[in-house]
Amino acid sequence: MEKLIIHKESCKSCRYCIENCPKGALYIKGDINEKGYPYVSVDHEKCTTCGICYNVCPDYVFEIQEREV
Amino acid sequence: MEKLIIHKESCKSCRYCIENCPKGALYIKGDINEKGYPYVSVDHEKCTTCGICYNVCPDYVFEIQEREV
Amino acid sequence: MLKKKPAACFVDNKYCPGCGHGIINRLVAEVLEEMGIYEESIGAIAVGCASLMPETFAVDCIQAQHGRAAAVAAGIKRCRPDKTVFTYQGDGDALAIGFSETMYSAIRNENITVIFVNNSNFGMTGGQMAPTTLENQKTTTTPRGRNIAETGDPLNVINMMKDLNTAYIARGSLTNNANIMKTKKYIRNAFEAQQNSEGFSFIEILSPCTTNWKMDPIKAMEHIEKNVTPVYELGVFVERGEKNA
Amino acid sequence: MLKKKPAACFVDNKYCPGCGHGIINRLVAEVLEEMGIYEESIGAIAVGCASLMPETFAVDCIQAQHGRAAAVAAGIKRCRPDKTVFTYQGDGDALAIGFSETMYSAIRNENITVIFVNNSNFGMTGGQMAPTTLENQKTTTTPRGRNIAETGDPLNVINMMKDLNTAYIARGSLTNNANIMKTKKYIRNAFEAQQNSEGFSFIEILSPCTTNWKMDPIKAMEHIEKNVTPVYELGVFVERGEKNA
Amino acid sequence: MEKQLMKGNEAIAEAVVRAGCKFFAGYPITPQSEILEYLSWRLPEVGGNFVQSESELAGISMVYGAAAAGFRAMTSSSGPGYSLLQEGISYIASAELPCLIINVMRYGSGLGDIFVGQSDYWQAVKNGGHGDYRSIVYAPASVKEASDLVVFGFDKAEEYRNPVTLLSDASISQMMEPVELPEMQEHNPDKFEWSLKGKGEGKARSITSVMYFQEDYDNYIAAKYKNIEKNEQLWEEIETEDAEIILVSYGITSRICNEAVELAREEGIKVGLLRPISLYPYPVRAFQKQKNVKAYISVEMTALAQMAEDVALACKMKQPVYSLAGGMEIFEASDVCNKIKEVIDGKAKEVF
Amino acid sequence: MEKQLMKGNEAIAEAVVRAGCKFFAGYPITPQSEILEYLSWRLPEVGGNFVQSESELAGISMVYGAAAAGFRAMTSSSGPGYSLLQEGISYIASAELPCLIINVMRYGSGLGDIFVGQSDYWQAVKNGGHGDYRSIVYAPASVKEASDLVVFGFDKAEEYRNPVTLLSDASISQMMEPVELPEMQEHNPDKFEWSLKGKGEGKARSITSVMYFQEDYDNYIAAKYKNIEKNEQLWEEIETEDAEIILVSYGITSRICNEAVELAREEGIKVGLLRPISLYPYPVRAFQKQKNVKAYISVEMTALAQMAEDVALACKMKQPVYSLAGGMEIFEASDVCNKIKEVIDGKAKEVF
Amino acid sequence: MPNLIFAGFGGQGVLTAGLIVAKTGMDNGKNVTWIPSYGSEMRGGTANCNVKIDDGKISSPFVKQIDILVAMNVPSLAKFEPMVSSEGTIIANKSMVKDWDFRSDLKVVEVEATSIAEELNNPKGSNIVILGALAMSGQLFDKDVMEKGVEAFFASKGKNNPKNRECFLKGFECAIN
Amino acid sequence: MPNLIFAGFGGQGVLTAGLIVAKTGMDNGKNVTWIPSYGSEMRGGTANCNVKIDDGKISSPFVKQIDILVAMNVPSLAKFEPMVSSEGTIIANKSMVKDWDFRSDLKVVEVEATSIAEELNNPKGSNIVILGALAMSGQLFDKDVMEKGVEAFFASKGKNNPKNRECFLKGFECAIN
Ligand SMILES: Cc1ncc(C[n+]2csc(CCOP(=O)(O)OP(=O)(O)O)c2C)c(N)n1
Ligand SMILES: Cc1ncc(C[n+]2csc(CCOP(=O)(O)OP(=O)(O)O)c2C)c(N)n1
Ligand code: SF4
Ligand code: SF4
Ligand code: SF4
Ligand code: SF4
Ligand code: SF4
Ligand code: SF4
Ligand SMILES: [Mg+2]
Ligand SMILES: [Mg+2]
Repeated sequence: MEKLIIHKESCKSCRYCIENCPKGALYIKGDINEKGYPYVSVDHEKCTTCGICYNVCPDYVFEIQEREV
Repeated sequence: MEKLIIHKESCKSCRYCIENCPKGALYIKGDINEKGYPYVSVDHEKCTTCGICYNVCPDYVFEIQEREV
Repeated sequence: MLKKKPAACFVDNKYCPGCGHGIINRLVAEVLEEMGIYEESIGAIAVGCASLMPETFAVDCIQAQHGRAAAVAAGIKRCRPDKTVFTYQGDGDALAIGFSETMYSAIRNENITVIFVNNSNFGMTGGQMAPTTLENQKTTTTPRGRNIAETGDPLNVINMMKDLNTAYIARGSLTNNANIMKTKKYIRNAFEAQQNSEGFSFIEILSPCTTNWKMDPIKAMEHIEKNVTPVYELGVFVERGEKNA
Repeated sequence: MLKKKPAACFVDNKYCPGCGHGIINRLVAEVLEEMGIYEESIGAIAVGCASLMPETFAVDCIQAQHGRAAAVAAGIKRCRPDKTVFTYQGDGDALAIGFSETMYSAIRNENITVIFVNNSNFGMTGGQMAPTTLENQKTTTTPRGRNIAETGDPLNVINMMKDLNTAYIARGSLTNNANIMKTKKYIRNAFEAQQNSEGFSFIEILSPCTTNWKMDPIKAMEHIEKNVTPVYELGVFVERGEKNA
Repeated sequence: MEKQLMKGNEAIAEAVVRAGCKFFAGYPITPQSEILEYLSWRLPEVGGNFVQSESELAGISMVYGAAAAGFRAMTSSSGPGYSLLQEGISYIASAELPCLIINVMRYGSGLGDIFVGQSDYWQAVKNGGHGDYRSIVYAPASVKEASDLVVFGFDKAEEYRNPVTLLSDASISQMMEPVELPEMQEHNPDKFEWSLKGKGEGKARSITSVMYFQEDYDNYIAAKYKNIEKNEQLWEEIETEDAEIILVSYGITSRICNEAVELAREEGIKVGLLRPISLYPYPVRAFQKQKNVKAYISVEMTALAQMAEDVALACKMKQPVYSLAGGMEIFEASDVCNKIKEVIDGKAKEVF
Repeated sequence: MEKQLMKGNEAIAEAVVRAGCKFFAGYPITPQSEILEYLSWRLPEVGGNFVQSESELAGISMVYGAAAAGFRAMTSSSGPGYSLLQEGISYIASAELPCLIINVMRYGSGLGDIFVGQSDYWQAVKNGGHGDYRSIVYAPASVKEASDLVVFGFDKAEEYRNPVTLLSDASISQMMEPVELPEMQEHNPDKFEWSLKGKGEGKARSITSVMYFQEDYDNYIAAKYKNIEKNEQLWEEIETEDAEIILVSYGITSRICNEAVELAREEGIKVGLLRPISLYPYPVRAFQKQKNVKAYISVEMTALAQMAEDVALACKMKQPVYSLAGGMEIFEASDVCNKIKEVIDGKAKEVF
Repeated sequence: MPNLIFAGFGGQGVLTAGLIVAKTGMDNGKNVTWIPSYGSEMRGGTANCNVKIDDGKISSPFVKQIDILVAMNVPSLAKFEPMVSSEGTIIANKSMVKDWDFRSDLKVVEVEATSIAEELNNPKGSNIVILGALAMSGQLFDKDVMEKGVEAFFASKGKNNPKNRECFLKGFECAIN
Repeated sequence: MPNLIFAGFGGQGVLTAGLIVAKTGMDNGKNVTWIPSYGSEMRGGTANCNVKIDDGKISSPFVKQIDILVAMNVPSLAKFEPMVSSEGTIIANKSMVKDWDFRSDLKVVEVEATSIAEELNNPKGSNIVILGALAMSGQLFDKDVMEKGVEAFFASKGKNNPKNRECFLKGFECAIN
C-alpha cells in the first residue's frame, strides 16, 4: 500500500496542493477524471508524507498512511 | 400682560418645573384643569423669567414675555 | 428673554405626565425652528410612544414600520437630499427589532439624523424589557428583574457605533435644565452635520417612562441620574468625522 | 503520521474548484471528530453556498432561513444544552440580512459556536456585493467597484463584537498550511468554549470564492493575502471572556 | 378543575405550559403581550425556556430550531408582527415540523388599530408566506376554547407535522371569562425519530424542505393537505336544522351572531349559525349537510369580507352569499338582525 | 423601437428606468438578481438611486420612504424574500402610496427551488400581509409583456395610490426574447399634493394609515377595491368563442396552454385559453361572457392548485373546475392535452 | 342582567373593582366577562373596564349600553354618561365629581370614595369604597354577596387586608342615593 | 424549427454560442427564446442554455426534446444525449470528447474546437469554432447566415475581433461529418 493515497475522482484541479507541497512531489499529468478535471498525481519518491497537501486540499483528495510493514 | 404666562390647561402636574425653579416661584394650588390635573401656578413676585421652567416642562405650559411697557 | 412653545408643537402632546418625549419633541421643534428649516423637514416616526408625535407635531411626517424608521428616512433622504430628514425612535424600535436598520444607516453613513429615546423599556406596549433595560430592572417580561445571564447585557449602541465612519454621535439626558440645554445643543449639532452633508448623526437621549417605571416623575429623573447615567455615559462621542472617546 | 478525511465528510463536497468552503468543512469535521463530539453535534446551516453542506456532511443539520442561523441555533441550544450546536454561515447571511440575529446571539452570549465564512461577496447568488466586499472591489452589483461613499465601509464585525461579553472570537484564513492550522485551532478553541459553557464563540474565516472572483484558485489565495487580510486582521480577539486587542 | 376567571391571553399562556410546551420566543405587541408576560415567569417555573427575542424574525427562527429539536415550541404576535413571521412559517411547514403560532388579531393594514378585528383571515388561511403549504388554523370563540385549542393544536401539529395557527383576536385575548384549564402533560422531545439530537451512530438527520428528498413531492404535499381537509374540519352549529338563513361567523363575531340568532328566532325568523372552528381546513362538510338553507350571511370584522369567498366555495354557490363586513366597530346583535331582515326583504345585494 | 434580445429581468429593469422610476432598494435572490445587477449601473446613469439594502426589510422600508416622497420607487424579490416584504407592503397599502413590487416566482415553500414555479399565487393575490388591503397584481407571459406591465403598473399604482405587484417567474425573468422597450418618460415627484417635501407654509402632511383620518373607513376601503375590481380586469382570450373546455392559466404556463390549444384543436377538440393578465382584480368578466363552455381547467405550477378557487368563484361554479397542478416540473403541452382528454372522457375528478 | 363600565384615572383601581364584581358574579353561578381598555387608549391616564354578568350566554364583552356606570372622576362621566341607558344607574365618586349635572333619567348614587379611603388610611381603597356604594344602590348584588365577593377576591390573591372590608362597609354606609 | 441545447464547462462560452444562434434567429425574422441554467445548478462548473427558434409562437423556453445538441465536453454528453430525439444532431467538441460511443440513430458532427481555437491564438473562441461546425452540419442556418450572425453579435457588443471570423471559418472547414 502506498503511503500517500490520492482519491483522484475527488480532485477539482485547484492546484493548492501543488503550490504548497514543500517537496514538489505533486503534479498534474493531464488526464481527466469523471468530473472532468485534470487531477493531481504524486511522485512517491519525493513525498515525505508531511500532510500539507492533505491540509490545503478543499476536496478530501489525500489520505496518508504508513507503508505496510 | 404678565411676564410669565402659564397655559394651565396643558399642565399634567409632573412637578418638574417646581423642582427646578431656582426661585421657588412655582407651586400647585390644588385646582384641577380639564384634563384632570392639579396644575401649576406662579408667584409672579418671585419669578425672574429665567426660563428654566419653560425648559424643563414636557407640556409646553410656560410662555415668557417682556412686561408690556 | 422670550420663550414660547415652538410652532411645530402646535397642540398639546399626548404623552403621560412627566414623560420625556414631551421635552424632546419641544427641543427638536425648537432646533428646527431656530435653524429655519422646520418647514422643509421630514420626520420618519417610529412605532412606540413616538407614534403619538405626528398628531401634535407640525412637520411633514411618515409613520415608519416598527424598527424601520432609519431605513425609511434613508429612502426619503436619498430621493430628496435637499430636505432635512430625521427619525424619532424609541429604544425598542431602534435597538431591538430595528437594530439592523439603525446600525446599517450608520454603517452606510446615511445623511440623516436619528433621534433616539432611551427610556429603558417598551413604553407603548406596557413596559416590557428593552435592549437598554438595566441589569435587575423589573419590567413586565422580567418580573424578577433583568437577568443578564439569560438576556445579555444592556445594550450600549454608541459603543458599537462610535468606531464607524459617521458624522456626529452624542448622548444627552433630561434630568435638569443644564442637561436639557446640552441635549438641545447636541440635537442642533446633529442637524447641522446633516446640513453640511457630513453623514449620519445620532442623538441618544436618556428619558423617563413614568408610567411603566411606575415612578413619580421627579423620582424618575433621580433614577436616571443615579442608575441610568452610570451605564450610559453622557457626552459627544463622534464629531465631524473625528472620534472622541 | 496519519491523515484521512474525517468521517463527517462522508462524500465529495459540491463546492467549486478551489472554494474555501471545502477546507472549512473539513476542519470543522476534524475538530468535532477529534473532540469526540461529532455524533452529538447539531449544525444550523445558512442559505448560501453553505447550504450545499448538509448533503455531504454527516452531522445532524437544519437548514436555517437566510440570515437566521444564529437564532435557529440558539433555539436548539437552549432546548438541548448538552449538545454541541454550531452555525455555518456566509458573510451575506451572517452580516447582511442576518446582522441582527448574529449580533444579538453575541449580545445575549448564547452558548453556541458561529462559523462565519467571509468570501467578500454573495457567492451562491452570483457574486453580488456583501457587507465585507472591499473598497473598489468589483461585484455584479458594484460593477464599477464598491463605492464606499454610497455603500459605507466594508464591515468588520469583530470590531463591533469584541467589546461585548462573549467567550471566544477569532479570525483565521486559509491561504497556506500555517494559516489553515491556526484556523483549525481557533475552531477547536471555540467548540471548547462552548463545551465549558463559556458562551458565544465566533470564528470568522477569510475564504476564496474562485468562481465569482473570476480568479484562478492560487491567485485567489494571493488576493486574500495581499488585499483582504490587511482589512480583516487575523488573530484571537476575545478569549475566555478576556478581551485581547 | 376549578373554574377561574382568566384573561384570554393568560389562559392561552397557561395552556401552552400545560400542553408540555417548553419553549417560547417572541416579541411584544398589543393585544398579545400578556402571553409573553405570563410565560416570562411561568415557563422558567416548569424548567422551560422563555426568550424575548429582539424581533419577530428572531423569535420564529428560535422556534424553528426548538421545534426541530423535537420540543413543543411556539410564538405569538399580532398584525404587523404576524406578517414578519410568514417566511419562518413557510420554512417550518416545508420542513414538516410541528409548532404553534398565535395571531391575536387586531384590525387593519399597516400599523392598524389595536382594537379587535378579523382582517388577517386571508393571511392566516391562504398562506401569508410563499409556496405550497397550509397552516392548520383554529379560531376560538371563548377564553375556554382558546385554552383547549392550544393543547389540541399542539397535538394536531405533531400528528400532521405541520404548523398550527391559533387565530385569536383582541377581545378573546383581552377579556376575562371563567375557564377550566386543561390538564398538565409532559412532552418527550426524543420520541420523534426525526428530532435533532445528534446523529449518534445512525444516519445524520437533515431538517430542510422535504421537497428535496420526498419522491413525487407535488402529489405528496397535495395529498397531505387533502387528508387534513378530509379529517380535520371542525365547526359548531346552532339552530341550523330548520334554518333558512345561516350566519357564518367565527371567533368573537360568532358570539354576536349567536345572540342575533336568538333575537331573530324570537321574531320567528328561521336563522341558524354555523361557526367554523377550523378555518383551515374550512368546514365544507357543514355546508353540504344543510337542507333548508336559502342564503348564507358571512359575518366578519373585515372590510373586504375575506371569509365570504370560502363560504361561497363551501356551499358550492348553490345559495347566495351575503356579507356583513367591517372592522372599525364591533357588531351588535341588532346589526346582524338588520342584515338578516335586509336579506329576507331582498334589499341586500349578495356578494357571491 | 428596434427589437432587442433581452433577458426578462433586464427588460424589466430597463422598463423600470424608462417608467421614470428613480429609486430601487432591494436584496439579491435567484432568480431575480439581474434586476438589481442591471439597476446597479443603470439607475445612477439616469441620476437615480440604487441601494443594495442589507435585507429585504430595509429595502421595502426605503421604498416606502421614497414612495412617500413622491418618487417612483420599487423593489423586487422572490419566494422567501417576498415573504419578508409583506409587512411593508401592508404599510404602503394602508398609507395609500404607489409603488411597484416584483416577485420573480420560484417554486416551493421554505428555501424551495430556484426553478420556475407559481406557488406564490395566494400570497400575492390574497395578501401575504396583515389587514384589509389588496395589491393590484399583473402576471406577464413574455419578456415584452413584462416590460410593458412595469410601466403600466406604475401608472396604475399612482392612479389608485396602491402598490402594484408584477408577478413574474423564473422562466419569464431568466429567458431572453425579442422585446421592444417602452419609451422613456419623466416623473415629477412634486406633482402630488400628498408627497413629503417639507410642509412649507401649509399644513403638515402625515403619511400613515388612512384608517386614522378617513371617515367611514370600512366602506371607503371596500369601495376603493370594488372600483379597482370593476375597472381593472385584464385578460387575453385565445380561441374561446366556441370552446367547450377552457384552460385558465397565466404567466409561463399560459404559453404552454396556448400550444396545447393548438394541438387539441388539430385533433378537433374545442379548447380555448383564458389568460388572466391581472390576477387581482381577477378577470371575472371574462368568465361571465363564455357561452359554450362545459368545463374549466386551471393549469398552474403549484401543487395546491391555488388559482383554481378563483376560477370556481369567477365561473360561479356553473361549470365544473378541473386542475392541472404541480410545480416540480414545467408542463409540456402534451401533459395539458392529456388532462383535456381525461376531462372529456370523464376520467378526471373536478376540484370544484 | 347588567352591563357595567368602571372608569377612572389609572391608579384608582377601576380595573380591580370591575374584576371583583365579575368574579363575584362567577362565584354566584353567572356567566361573566370582563375586558379592560388597553394600549395607547390608556396613555391619557384614564382606564376603564367593561363587565357583563348574565344567566345566559354572553356575546360581545363590550358594553355599548351601560346599565351601571361606576365613575371615579369627571372625564369618565363626560365620556360614558351618554352611553348609560335611560333608567340606568351611575355610581359616582363624589370626591372628584363635584358639581356634575347628571342626566335626569338616571338613578345616581354618590359617595366620597377618595376621601373615605384616605380617612380610613387605605388611600388605594377608593375602589372598594365605591363597591360599597354599588351594593347600596341595590342594582346588582346585595350587600352580603358583594361583601363576600370582595373578601373572596383578596383571599384568592393572598392579600387579605381588613381595611378593605372597612372601606366596603363605609362605602355602603355613606353612599347617598 | 429546432430546439437546441448548448452545454459545456463554465468558461467554454456555451451561453454566448447559444445567444449568437438565438440572435441570428431573431435577426432573420424568427421567434426565439434563450434560457440559461442558473444558480446553484452551475456550482458543478457546468453550464448550458436552451434555445428555441420558431416561425410560430414559442411556448416554454425549456427544451425537453433536443433537436440539436452542442456538447463541449463529456459531462454534457452524458447528461443530454438521452434527450436528443432520434434523427437528431449532436455537434461535439472533439478536443474534449475523445472516445464517446454516440447513439447510432443520431447525426454527429465533430470538431476539435478547443485545439483549433488555441491554434488560432483565440483560446476563448472554441464556442465560435463550434458554431462553424453547426453551420457545416446544415441543420440550422446556412453558412452565410451564421457567419453574419456571429459578426452582427460581436458588432452589437462593440467587440469585433477578426479572430472570431477565423474561428468560425476554421470550424466550418474542419468539421467532420
Ligand atoms: C412588527 C411589530 N412588532 C411589534 C409591535 C408592537 N410595538 C409597538 S411599539 C413597541 C415598542 C415600543 O418601545 P420603544 O420603541 O422603546 O418606544 P417607547 O414607547 O418606549 O418610547 C412594540 C413592541 C409593532 N407595532 N410592530
Ligand atoms: C430571504 C432571502 N433572501 C435572499 C435569498 C437569496 N440568497 C441566497 S444565498 C444568498 C447570499 C449568499 O452569500 P453568503 O451568505 O455570503 O454566502 P456564500 O454563498 O458567499 O458562501 C442570498 C442573497 C434567500 N435565499 N432568502
Ligand atoms: S504529503 Fe507533503 S510531501 Fe507528500 S505530497 Fe503531500 S505535501 Fe508533498
Ligand atoms: S488541492 Fe485537492 S482538489 Fe486541489 S488540485 Fe490538489 S488534490 Fe486536486
Ligand atoms: S422663569 Fe425661572 S424663576 Fe420664573 S418660574 Fe420659571 S423657573 Fe421660576
Ligand atoms: S413641568 Fe409643566 S406639566 Fe409639569 S407640573 Fe410644571 S407646568 Fe405642569
Ligand atoms: S408610556 Fe412611558 S414613554 Fe410612553 S408616553 Fe407614557 S411615560 Fe412616555
Ligand atoms: S460560488 Fe464561490 S463560495 Fe460558492 S462554492 Fe463556488 S467558489 Fe465557493
Ligand atoms: Mg422605549
Ligand atoms: Mg459570501
